[in-house]
Order: sequence, then C-alpha cells, then structure tokens
Amino acid sequence: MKPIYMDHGSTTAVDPDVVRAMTPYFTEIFGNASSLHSYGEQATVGLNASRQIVASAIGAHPDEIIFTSGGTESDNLAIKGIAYRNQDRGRHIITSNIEHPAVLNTCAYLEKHGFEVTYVPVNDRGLLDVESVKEAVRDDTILITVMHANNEIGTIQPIEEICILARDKGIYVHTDAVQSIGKVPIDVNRIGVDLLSISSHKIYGPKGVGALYIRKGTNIEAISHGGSHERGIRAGTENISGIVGFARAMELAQARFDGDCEHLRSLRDRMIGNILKSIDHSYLNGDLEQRLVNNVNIRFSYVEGEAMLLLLNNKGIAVSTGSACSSKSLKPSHVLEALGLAPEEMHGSLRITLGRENTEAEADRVVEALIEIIGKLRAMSPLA
Amino acid sequence: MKPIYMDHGSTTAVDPDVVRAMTPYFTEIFGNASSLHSYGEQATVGLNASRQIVASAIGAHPDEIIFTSGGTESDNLAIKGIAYRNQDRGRHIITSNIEHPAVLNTCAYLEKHGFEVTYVPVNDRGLLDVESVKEAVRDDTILITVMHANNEIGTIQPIEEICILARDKGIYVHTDAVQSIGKVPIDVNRIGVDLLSISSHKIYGPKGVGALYIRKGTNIEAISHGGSHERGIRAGTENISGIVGFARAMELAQARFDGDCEHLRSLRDRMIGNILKSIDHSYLNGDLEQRLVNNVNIRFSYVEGEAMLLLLNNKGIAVSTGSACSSKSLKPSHVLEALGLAPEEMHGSLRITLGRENTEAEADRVVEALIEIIGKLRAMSPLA
Amino acid sequence: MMYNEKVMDHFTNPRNVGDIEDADGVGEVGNPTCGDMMTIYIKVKDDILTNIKFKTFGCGAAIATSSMVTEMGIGKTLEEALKITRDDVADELGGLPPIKLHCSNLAADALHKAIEDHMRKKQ
Amino acid sequence: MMYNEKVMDHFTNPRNVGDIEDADGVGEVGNPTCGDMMTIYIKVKDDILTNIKFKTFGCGAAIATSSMVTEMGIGKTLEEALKITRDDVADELGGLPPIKLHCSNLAADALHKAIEDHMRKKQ
Ligand SMILES: Cc1ncc(COP(=O)(O)O)c(C=O)c1O
Ligand SMILES: Cc1ncc(COP(=O)(O)O)c(C=O)c1O
Repeated sequence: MKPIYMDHGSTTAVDPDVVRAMTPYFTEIFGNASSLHSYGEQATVGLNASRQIVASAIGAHPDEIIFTSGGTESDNLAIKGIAYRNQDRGRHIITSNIEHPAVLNTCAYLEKHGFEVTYVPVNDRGLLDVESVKEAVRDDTILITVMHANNEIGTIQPIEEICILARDKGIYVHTDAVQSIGKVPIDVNRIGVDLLSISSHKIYGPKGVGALYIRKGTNIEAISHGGSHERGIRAGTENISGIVGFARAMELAQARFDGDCEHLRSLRDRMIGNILKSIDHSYLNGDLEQRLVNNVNIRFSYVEGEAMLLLLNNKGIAVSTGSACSSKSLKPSHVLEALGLAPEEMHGSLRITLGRENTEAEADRVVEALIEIIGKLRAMSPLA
Repeated sequence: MKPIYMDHGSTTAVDPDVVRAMTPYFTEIFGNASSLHSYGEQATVGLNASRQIVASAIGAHPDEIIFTSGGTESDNLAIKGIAYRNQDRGRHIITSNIEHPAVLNTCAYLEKHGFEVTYVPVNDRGLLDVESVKEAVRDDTILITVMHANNEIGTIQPIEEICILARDKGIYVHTDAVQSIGKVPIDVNRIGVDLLSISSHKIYGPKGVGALYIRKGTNIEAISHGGSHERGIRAGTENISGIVGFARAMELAQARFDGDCEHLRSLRDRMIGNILKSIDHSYLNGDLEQRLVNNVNIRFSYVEGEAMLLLLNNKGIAVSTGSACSSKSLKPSHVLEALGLAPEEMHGSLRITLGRENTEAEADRVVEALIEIIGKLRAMSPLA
Repeated sequence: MMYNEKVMDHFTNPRNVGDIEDADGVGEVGNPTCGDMMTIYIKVKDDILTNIKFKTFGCGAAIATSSMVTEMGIGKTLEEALKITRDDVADELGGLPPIKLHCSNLAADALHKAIEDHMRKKQ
Repeated sequence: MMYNEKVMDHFTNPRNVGDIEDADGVGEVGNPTCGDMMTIYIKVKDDILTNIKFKTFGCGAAIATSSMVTEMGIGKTLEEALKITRDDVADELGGLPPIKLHCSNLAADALHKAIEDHMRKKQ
C-alpha cells in the first residue's frame, strides 16, 4: 500500500513546481550575485525577485527580508542580534516555556553570557496568557520572543496582543512563524511584530533556506561576519537556487492558502473526532480552537510513543512523537511537560501533522491503524 | 558568440551530474534526518553517505565533518568556536593580511570583544613567511588561521609548516581551503591542520552548503543554537539535497583531480604568457610558482578594472576585478594593497579564474579581447 | 532503522506476552516516568523456569528485550537465569542502539526480581 | 546591470575622446588613488565652448560622465557651462548607481576647472 506521510511539521516534500523554479539556477543562472558581469546580474535579478515575493507574502518591504540558512539561523540572528545590539538598554528577555530549541537554546546561551531570561509558562491548553507576559516585563526588558504557533501541539499564541503591550514600552518582539506560515494569515504590520522567522522546508520548499523579517529601523547586529551580503546582516554567498525555490514555495502557499486551510482543517477535525471517539483514554494535547489547521496531537494512556511510531511505520505511516528534533533524544518533550502532563501521559503522545497531499482515505486508514496498534500495545501494557 | 565564463573563483555552475544526484532528495527522499520513521531513515542514509564521501576526500573521519551553510559559516564557526571555547588559555589569534572577509571580519569582530589579532603581512608576491608567523606567536596565542590559497591572487600558503610550528606550542591551526579544494591535494593529516573550511559552490556543487573539518579532540563550541544536529555543533535541519550535491561534487573533484589540474595549469600558463607578451605594461599579481592552477591575476597600467570588466562583459566574457565579494564596494582590494601595489596599479587589476569547461580557444579569445579593450581604454587614459 | 531486524522482530511479534494468574513469582521494574515499565511472571517446576510471560509499557527496545528475556529464560534453572545479564539480552538481540542500552534494557532485572520473589515465597 | 542603457552607451561609445593640442583651457580632477582621473580640454570662441575633449582613467561611470559633460557643454556659453552641476550630468544620463554618484561623477568639476583655467589665462 502507498505509504502515508503525516509528519509535515518535521519537513515537507519539495513541490514539483518549486523544483522546476529552482532548476535553471543550478546550471544556467549560476552566477554569484556579488559579481558585476551578466552572470552575476542574472543571479541578482532572481535574488531580488525572490526577496520581493517573500516580502509581499507577509506584507513587508523587500529591504526588510534577510535570507538565512533556515529557521534555526533566523531565530539565532533575531535573538542574539537584538540582544547584543541593545544590551546597553537592558539585558532582560522574555520568552515562553514551549519555544522551539532554536529559541530556547539561544536564550540559554545568552543566559550564560550576562542576559536574564524569563520563561513565561503556558496554561494546560498550551496557550500563553498576555497578562503573564505583561507581568514579566521589566524596565530592562529589550526583547519578547514568543512563537507564533507551536511545532508540537500546534497552539497559536496571541502575538498581536503581545506586540501591543510591547510597543508601549519600546520592547522588540520576535516571533518564530516557522510552523504558522502558510497555515495562519501573516501580515507583519497587522501583527505588529518587529522580527519574524520563517523556514522554507516546512512549506514544500527546499531545506537549508529561510528568512528573517526585520522591521525597518530595528537595531540589530550581524552574528556571522564576512562579505557585505544581505545588507551586511548575513554574510555568505547567497544560495540563489534555494532562495528562488523558497520564494516559489511562498508564492504557492499564498495562492493555495484558503484551499489548503479548508482541506487541512477538515482532515484534522475528522481525525481528532474519530480518534477520540473510537479509542478510549485518548486525549487531545493543546487547545482545540487556537490551533494550527494541520496539527493533531493526541495522548493515549498506557502506551508509549516510540512503540506506536514504529508500528505505524511498519504500516507505511510516518508520524512523530513530538518535535522531530528531540525525538532521538528520548527526553520527554518540554512542550508536553509545560502542559502539566504526568510523565506517563507524555510518553504516550503522538503528533500527526497533515499536509496538502493527504486525503480523507489516508486519514481514515491512519485512524484504523491506530486503533489496531493501540489495542495491541495496550494488551501488552502492565498499566492498561 | 557563446559567452565565456572565467570567474570560477566567484562561483561555478553546478555539474549536471551533481544536479542528478540531488534531484531525488527534493521530492522522494525528502525526510528530516531527525525523524524516526522510514522517511527520516532514508534521509539519514543520504546524510551519512555524504559525510563519508566528504571526509574521505580530505583524509578525515566522518565524525570530523560538520556540514554548514557555506565557507563563510565554516570560517565563522572555526574561528569564533575556537576563540570562545579556549579563551581561558589565551585571547590572541594570528592570521594573515590577505584573508577572505569571512576570516578578516570575524577576526575584527573578535577584536571588539576582548581578543587580540596579529595580521602577519605577506611579501610582495603574496606569500607568507613562516618565520614571521613564528615571531608573531605569543604565550597566549590560541589559534592561527591562514588561508590555504588566496581567492584573488591564487597564492598558496605554507600551511604545513605553520602547522608544525603550531603543534609544538599547542596552538590550533585553521585554514580556509575554499579556493584550494579540488586544485591542491588536501589531506588533513598530511597538512596537520586542526580545522579546515570548504564550500560547495566553488567546486561545481550547489550554493548554500559547505563543511568544516574539526580534528577529533579539538575544543570548540557551537555558534548557532537549537536542535542537536551535527553533534551539537551546528543546529538546524540538515540541508540534505544540498549536502548530497556537495558530496557528489567532492567525489567528482577527486576523480577528476589530475586531469583538471593539468588542463587548468596549461590554460593558465598559456593565458599568463600570452597576456604578458602581447600587452605592454602588464604584470602578474602574486607568485607564479606557489599559485592555484586556475588563477590568472594581472594588472594593466593606465586602465581601471571595472571599465575592463564591463567591456569584456559586453563581449560575453565574465571575469572579476578581485574578490567578487568586494567588487561592488569600490574599495581597492586589501589583497592587492597587501602586495604593496600603488593605488593606480590596484585599480587596473583583473582576476581570471579558469574552470573545467574552459578551452584553449576561449583562452585565446579572451586574450584577444583584452588586447583590444586595453588598447581602447588606454587611448582615453590621461595616464598612458 | 535504529533497531536491527531481530529487535524489530521481537518488538513487532513479541513472544510470551501476557500474565500468569497463578504465577510462582512476579517481578516488576521501571517507572512510567522514565517511559518504561515491565512485569515478568514466572512458573517454576523443580527449579526450572517452565513458563515466563511479560507485560511491558515502553519503547521498542523495552518490548523487544522483554520478549527476548522470556525466550532466553524458559527452560533454564533459576541459577542459570539469575546469571542472564542486561548485556546478554542485548547481545542475543544482536545489539541495541547505545542510547537504549542503559535506559530500556531492564528485562533481565525484571526476570531476576521475579525469581527473587519466587524464592522469597518458597521460604 | 548596475548602469542604465544611456550610461552604457556613453561608456562604450564615448563622445569627444582625446586631447586638444592648442586648448584654451585644461581642467584636471581626481587622483589615481581613488581610481578616477579626468582631464578636460576646451576651445572657446566669443565666450562659447566650441569644442570639448576628455581623457579619463576610471570606471564606467567616470568615462560616461566625461563623455556626457562634453556633449552638454559644447555650444554653451562659459557662464551656462559653469552652472552644469554633477547632478545635472547624472540626470542627463538618466541616473547613476548611488554608490557612483559621489565618487566617479567628477566630470562637471573638470569642465569648471578647464573654464577657470581659460579665464585665468585670459586675464
Ligand atoms: C517552530 C520551529 N522553529 C524553528 C525550527 C527550525 O527551523 P530549521 O529546521 O529550518 O532550522 C523549526 C523546525 O525544525 C520549528 O518547527
Ligand atoms: C577564500 C574564501 N573563503 C570563504 C569564502 C566564502 O564562502 P561562501 O561563499 O561559501 O560563504 C570564499 C568565497 O566567497 C572564498 O573565496
């Protein structure tokens, strides 16, 4: 039977249309955008057009887009770049306790280098309370970095309200929109955010490329040094083929936004409904309303996640037990921990992240497989 | 007439064979290497095989290869990673005055953050004297970073001898081999280097990917934070398609090494000979012997580089006036300055960097074009 | 795959799953907090393990080692069975990923506990 | 392309290249150190610029602005020609890249110097 990929939160296949857009940039339009000759000029044309596309997709000006090597670099650049440049104004940063490791570990690094970080906890549905963020603000707070949507449980944070409270106090706001882009409407001015990270490989673009939106006038410094690429903020020969592919993926995400969202939401609700209905002692992790249209994260009592994942994999079904990044580490997910779950509940959680190409038939096949597998595992479980 | 690309020091077209190797990694083997399911496993297989190929091409162990987003990131990681991690042992770094901006600007950044950097000058042929490096060594020297071959004038530095003097004193040696890989035999153990930077897009691989060799046991810290990819030294979802392409390019570079070098050396010598013979007041920049097989860098009195470059471009010939990275900045090249050239001599320098696909006929056409263009420009020059 | 074929076989087709109502000994190890918990039931006749069953909550390695240890133990004398180490189980499975060697390889301990339980009851 | 078509035209087909042996005025600006050096030669009759020639060492913008300023100046009175600014030359060329506006756009200065040289000689 055809395998079923339902791990789009980890990464997505590159859209054939994106591959087509990239192809000429390998062997024909291969110049270095820094070069003065025609080869360089053609590369620059591709680079500029891509910057225009990515900018307009999020309501930004092209000068506000810095291309990076991915979401991780965007997060590092945003947080360190703001922290280092604004440390004379203060050394306090606010974030949440369910951020991606790219944010959490960058914050932890800064803590070792003279900065203080407040990790505002989410509630048991994985949502941040704006009041708690407000209470965490100090005179020396320079940055609030809160993810737009969580990669494990899909909860969408009230980033607009956070921006409002921050603006009054002259605090920069960064949001990691790696998971939300293409699934939640994003206009940087409507949101009011100063910095926003996105990554190509989560939206059917190639891996190894991403962008950081930096609002005009934002005080930020480079974290990598070299040539004067990307307005001196990000050194390194531009990955034109990757950038062109990323831009094409952004364009497709925009064009298909309404259809994608409707399709994903309907699949998601079908799966959540069927699982909760047909499998006893199964519970949704994360808020049902403020939730990414493609995220299904369920905990099943009495069974362990890796075992479920591997048995599903045997049936050709790819899902995840939490953040793909941490799934090889065996540590219980910090996100599920933040929900206040008991350890054995965390261990039994499964993340299903839907994609454009998934069908109702696939959704139903996965639910059936889950029923069988959980039955089998519970039969061997001393807890059940 | 077919255009002639002779700016391979800036970047190269991706080899069709490399494109073929990458293609399945966009739409078929698209998994995230961090995922536990089959898609992740297949990606991991591609990643591991690529690491093995890149490692063996430079005589390293796969665990000693960290994939990055390119030469710039490799240089940043090597220099900052060593500096930050070893600052308790000392805060002094030695480099040369003809390094790439990725090294020079990283050193300049560290100078602003409590490190001291000695820039050892090269001689008028662009070569570093090992004795001068030795004299620069202090008790608190922790790192010597000297490029293997220069990107503008192609001079090859005595990195083996530098490694010998450093080893005695427990100083780490990093070399930027972005230009030399594929043109100079590289075995990290024969060279004795601790860290070595390479970049894919200079050897007919895709842009946006590179590697840093880090000798086992080297004390280094990460400069980007996030997931535990690349042994915790470089966070971010691995750019598998890029890495697979890079590895294929390394493999091709190895397989074609002897043929490439012979072909390039013969073209190079033919061009240098013909230019110096047929154009008065033209001089070779950089040593003739210790020189990359593909580098022709000539200064022409009484004329300016950009003007030459644009007129050549009108004839479909792509060359550079120095480092591609600095050619839009208008500043005279720091490398030519380091040779002790007078400003007007620097302005009249042209860099021709040959590639695998260039032919003798092309070489001859470029020399003819140069004769005509320089004649024309000198006729307008008040200096001639 | 992180697990070899033999591990996958024991994980997907585990031997001797279940409990024994009139067990001569029961051994329990692990803790749901760590994500692994095992119960081993044994039947003993003339100091020989005539039957072993297990119930396990845990990852692939936890289930596979449980299954393996039941196969290894059945037919052995109590004394022999007490000599089965965690490493023996891992070896018999053709090896486990390093990260799993320490945390999920508890089956031998559970068997030993079941035997100890039996010996305590006999006294 | 960093230069527009008109700049490229004046750069690749510069007008009025050369010197004037019996020039009525000569103006020199720039410095080879900066990468740009221009000499403008003028012939004057009845306070009108009847001929202008240039020699330039420099980048595309330096050559194009030199060529442009000769075209702009020929036929003008000295007074009119003194009013030609750097910006006028850049505008007439349809614009220059920002980075070049300041450093290579010296042709108007050279023309002014040539006129001043002529006026000095007349005194
Ligand atoms: C929320 C979030 N932030 C950041 C990242 C890191 O992005 P990248 O994989 O492009 O480095 C990811 C994905 O891994 C993510 O889900
Ligand atoms: C010597 C040298 N080092 C470093 C780099 C930077 O590499 P990348 O363009 O991959 O960032 C280059 C090329 O631009 C180079 O020539």
